[in-house]
Amino acid sequence: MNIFRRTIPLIIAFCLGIVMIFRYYVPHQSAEDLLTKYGEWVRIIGGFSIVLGLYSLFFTHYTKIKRGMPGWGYSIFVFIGFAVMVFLGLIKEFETFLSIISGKLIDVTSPFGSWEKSLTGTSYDWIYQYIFNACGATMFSILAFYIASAAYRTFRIRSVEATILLLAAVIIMIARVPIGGLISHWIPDLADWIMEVPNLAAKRGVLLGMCLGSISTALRIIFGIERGYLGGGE
Amino acid sequence: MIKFLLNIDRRIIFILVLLALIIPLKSQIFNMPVKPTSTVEKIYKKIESLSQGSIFLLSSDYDPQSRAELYPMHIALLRHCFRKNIKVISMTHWIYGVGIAEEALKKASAEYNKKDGEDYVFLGWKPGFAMLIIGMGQDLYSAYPTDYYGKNTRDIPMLKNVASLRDIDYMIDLAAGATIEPWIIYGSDVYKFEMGAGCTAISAPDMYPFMQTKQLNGLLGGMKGAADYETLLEKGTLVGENLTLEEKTNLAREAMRPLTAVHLLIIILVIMCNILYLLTREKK
Amino acid sequence: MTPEKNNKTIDTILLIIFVAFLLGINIFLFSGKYLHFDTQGVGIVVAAFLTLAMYSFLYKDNPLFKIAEHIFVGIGMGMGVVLTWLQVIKPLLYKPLIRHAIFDNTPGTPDYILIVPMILGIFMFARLYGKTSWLSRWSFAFIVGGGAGIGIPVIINSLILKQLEPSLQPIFVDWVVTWQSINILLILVGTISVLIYFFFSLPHKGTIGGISRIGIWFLMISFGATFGYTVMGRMSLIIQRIQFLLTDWLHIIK
Amino acid sequence: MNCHYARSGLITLIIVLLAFPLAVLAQDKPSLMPPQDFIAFDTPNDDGKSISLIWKASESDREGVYYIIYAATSSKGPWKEQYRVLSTTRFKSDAPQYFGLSKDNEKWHFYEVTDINENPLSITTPTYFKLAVTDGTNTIAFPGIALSMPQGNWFDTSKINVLVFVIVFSFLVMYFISLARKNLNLFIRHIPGLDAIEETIGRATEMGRPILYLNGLLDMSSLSTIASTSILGKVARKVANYDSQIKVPCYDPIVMSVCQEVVKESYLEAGRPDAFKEDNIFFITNDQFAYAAAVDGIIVRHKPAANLYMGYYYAESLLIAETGAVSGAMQIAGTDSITQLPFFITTCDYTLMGEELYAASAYLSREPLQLGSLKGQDFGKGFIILMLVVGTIVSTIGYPFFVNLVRTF
Repeated sequence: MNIFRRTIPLIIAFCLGIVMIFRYYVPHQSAEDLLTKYGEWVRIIGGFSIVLGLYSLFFTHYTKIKRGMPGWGYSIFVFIGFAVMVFLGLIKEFETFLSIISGKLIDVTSPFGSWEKSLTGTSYDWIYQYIFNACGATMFSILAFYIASAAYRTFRIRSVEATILLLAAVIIMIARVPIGGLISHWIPDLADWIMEVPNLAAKRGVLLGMCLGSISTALRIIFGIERGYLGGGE
Repeated sequence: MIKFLLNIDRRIIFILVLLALIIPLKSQIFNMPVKPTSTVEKIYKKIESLSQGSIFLLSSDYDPQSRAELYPMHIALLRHCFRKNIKVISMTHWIYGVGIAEEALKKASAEYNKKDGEDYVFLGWKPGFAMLIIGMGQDLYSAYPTDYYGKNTRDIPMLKNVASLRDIDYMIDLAAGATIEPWIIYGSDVYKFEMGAGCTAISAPDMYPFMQTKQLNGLLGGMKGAADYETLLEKGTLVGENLTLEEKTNLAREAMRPLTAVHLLIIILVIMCNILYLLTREKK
Repeated sequence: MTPEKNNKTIDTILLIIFVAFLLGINIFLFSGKYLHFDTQGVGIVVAAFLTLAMYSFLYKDNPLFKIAEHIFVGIGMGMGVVLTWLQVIKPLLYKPLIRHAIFDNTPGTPDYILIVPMILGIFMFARLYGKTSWLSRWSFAFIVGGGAGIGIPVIINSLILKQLEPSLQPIFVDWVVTWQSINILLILVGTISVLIYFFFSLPHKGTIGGISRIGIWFLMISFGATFGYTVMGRMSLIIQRIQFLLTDWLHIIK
Repeated sequence: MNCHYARSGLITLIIVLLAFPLAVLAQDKPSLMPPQDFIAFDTPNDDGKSISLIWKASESDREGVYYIIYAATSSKGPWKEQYRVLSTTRFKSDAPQYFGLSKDNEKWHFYEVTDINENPLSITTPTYFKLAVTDGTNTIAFPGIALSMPQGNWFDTSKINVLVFVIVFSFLVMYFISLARKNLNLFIRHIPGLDAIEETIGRATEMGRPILYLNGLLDMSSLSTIASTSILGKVARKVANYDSQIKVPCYDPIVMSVCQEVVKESYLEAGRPDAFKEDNIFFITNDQFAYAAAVDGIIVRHKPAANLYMGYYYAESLLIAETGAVSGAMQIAGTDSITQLPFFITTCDYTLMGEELYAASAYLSREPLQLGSLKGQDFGKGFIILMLVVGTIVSTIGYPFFVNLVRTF
């Protein structure tokens, strides 16, 4: 049984890894096709996995409701939101489902099914615009408050490092609004210099180190040294 | 007291931020002239140099969540083109961007009495990203057989001489995500048209290398980029030309007032908390 | 009453006032014809409610936020399912393969090779039964192994080499020192010192300690700059939300 | 009508006659020379969609002089003009990905043909080409026909530097891993954030509150997620030993199921399989801000004693970390998302930056194999530093050797 549980997955990872490395050097069309196909397959597998997510989410909230745990009432909203979205999103897809039941093929040719070229005016779009985007954009914009309070709490001249961080942030902040340029043209110039010289250097350093780290992790995966992703030894 | 101020309830800061945003939005406080940056000027000059009837492609690849940062420059660019009688092709790679792209085009074209099909075309959305760009580079009519409203692209008067991306005079990608790079790699590098870009403030620094290599001729970064462009547009108006009310509403420059206020607020808060911090340290 | 209980009472009162205020304003907006009773008008009201409910979290966790949060999670999940069907399963699996199995008159020939990813996908379900959960490892290995292989040359090409190329600029041309020379030198020093900070097999003492300290300074400048740079982007987002509330909803600002 | 033509023809003639002596007088330009060495061949290093045409640059190349390329699908024609190439453009040196960086390339014109008569090139029958040069008045043709057929190539020589890097680096890592097998005492410097994990877990146990662990927003094939799950394994084992609780809200279903496996395994290794609760590792949603909202809710309601954020994050980083910081939890972050690092640095007690995240699992496990690969990475960094220093010096002296070495196409 060990063969199926451990050896085969490691062989799959090894073979695919090696093939994918060497594929990169082949300009032939078939190499390009291989990559596209692989990408599609991964998306298909990922598509199935959403069922796992659904199961987990529903299980969590179903248990909450069933056991009457504190705040169970809110869990109902998860189900409502989900049901409404799926119903409206797939409303026209029911043609497809109907066709399966009736045994007759109805061809919906566009790549997005009934979506054709736009969502404008559909009920799906209404939900997207007024519910989903309202929540998302608001959550996103809460960052504005947080960035201010984080600055107030943490920008303190505790050490040399903290002072440097603070100064850089203040200079860039003042240079990014018209007042910076009005005080002196040096301020926007200095800000540009910070972005283009020390900032670039630091990012480059982090990036180079990180690349080596990720390559070595990838190599460990291909050669079966890193097995954490399979879920431990056994 | 100092202790209290140092560990101030953050909700007070939230209120201050909110006030710093709303007060300048309602009044004219912090109304300051905007000094355009050179990267923005390059785009402005490029469009200024285009002759009447040139073809300009605008790919607006952002969704409502990034509307705040990209919509103002979207409008400013369209106004500039229509003012110069440049023909605009508008499209998007993002399905959630269709609504905004259409809205912007309708708004700007109405201001200048431009006609669909003659002065501008809205191609709408299609899937494919890089593949779509390559397709448009080979044959625009087969990549987009119809425009957004279902008209046959071959029959649209404005597209008569636009068979592929090679016939584009200038192109700008307004991106909230990673669409600028594919446009460079699969579009402008291959089909040899000049290209500029507009992006959110946070991704602007990542675009500087492309300007070094001249793959982008200029860049509009976030709200400041749009405000710069609006300033240039206003300066560029001919003497005696009257701006309409719509043209005077400059979305990004309106936003510069609250932005200035809130930046100053944060800087003042940081300075204040550091003075307090030093005071507590001295006591110890 | 204990202070905690007192707080709770205050919160409840606040919540009731807030909800009543919302109701009142919306009734006023609809009756005053500021908003029309159509999809757009109702949409704006719903969006305004959710926006304020989300913002109420800034004050404190509360029932309104909890409702908005749970709806948001449900809708987000629903969108995930819809998109998975429309963008993945339908075009990549249903149309080229499954449809052929169901109908006789499907045009084209079925793409049988797709059975492989389908089986690997079904193996994921094995996770749900303890005994067979090892089957899902095959799928993990397929995804992770391939990903690792794709990554290696791409990282070397587009990150390492692409970053090295502009780093190898001549410091000065014809022995003329300019601003540019100083900048190039600074970038070089910065990059190297940051790289040295990340050395794991050397203790941060002596020279190495000194250089890595410089590396940290460079990092701090970069972090500070990114922080400052991001402020404007985030503030723009909130201006948009405020404009939505004040213009689209309340019609206070034109 | 006829009269009109005749008149305009006459005017043209007069102009030409008048201009002729001037043209003779201005004889500093060399007269038009016939094209030389016109060759067609399959474009190297490509996917088999194009044919390359090359011919020698001549002294008469200047503004106003064009090369005309004709093509046909058979050697007998019909010939049709396809492209006009300005004689001062299109050189072999424009395409170093095909021809390398030799100086000689500047002396050859090069044109890459991908279609004729707006159809893609045939890959089964050859395509025929003719070349002519014109200055507007005279046209001289190349005496001969070139033909070729496009072919997909199996090795891209322009990417050889990438291959060398892959091989050198793989060798370094594998070598140090094998060395590590023999020598078990490899030094590794302190990573303060990781030293704090143990303390954090102890504190959580004392307070009787859970530990929150996030994996970031990428899927299982990303390296930061892999690093994160393997750190989770080590953390979960300590949590099991301390008899504390760990909560893992997930963004991706596959990551969730891997995490369940990993944590279960760790509890088993710690001898506490009974204490493992699968419900604690759960899926929220795969939408960025819905996830952030839900995690914020968890932080506020469950008040975890410690929050560990390992993996790749986007804008939600500050939304989560700031809520965590205000809730009073001890926070340790680790991310390879450079743009989000500043927000973790300011809101967390410890932050693992970039590579430190990948090193964390080796650091925590102290497994020689993993430590060996860290050593390999360090040598890789040493190699890069050496290249930076030597390369800059060499290019300052005036040799672009190193720049060409790392050039990518």
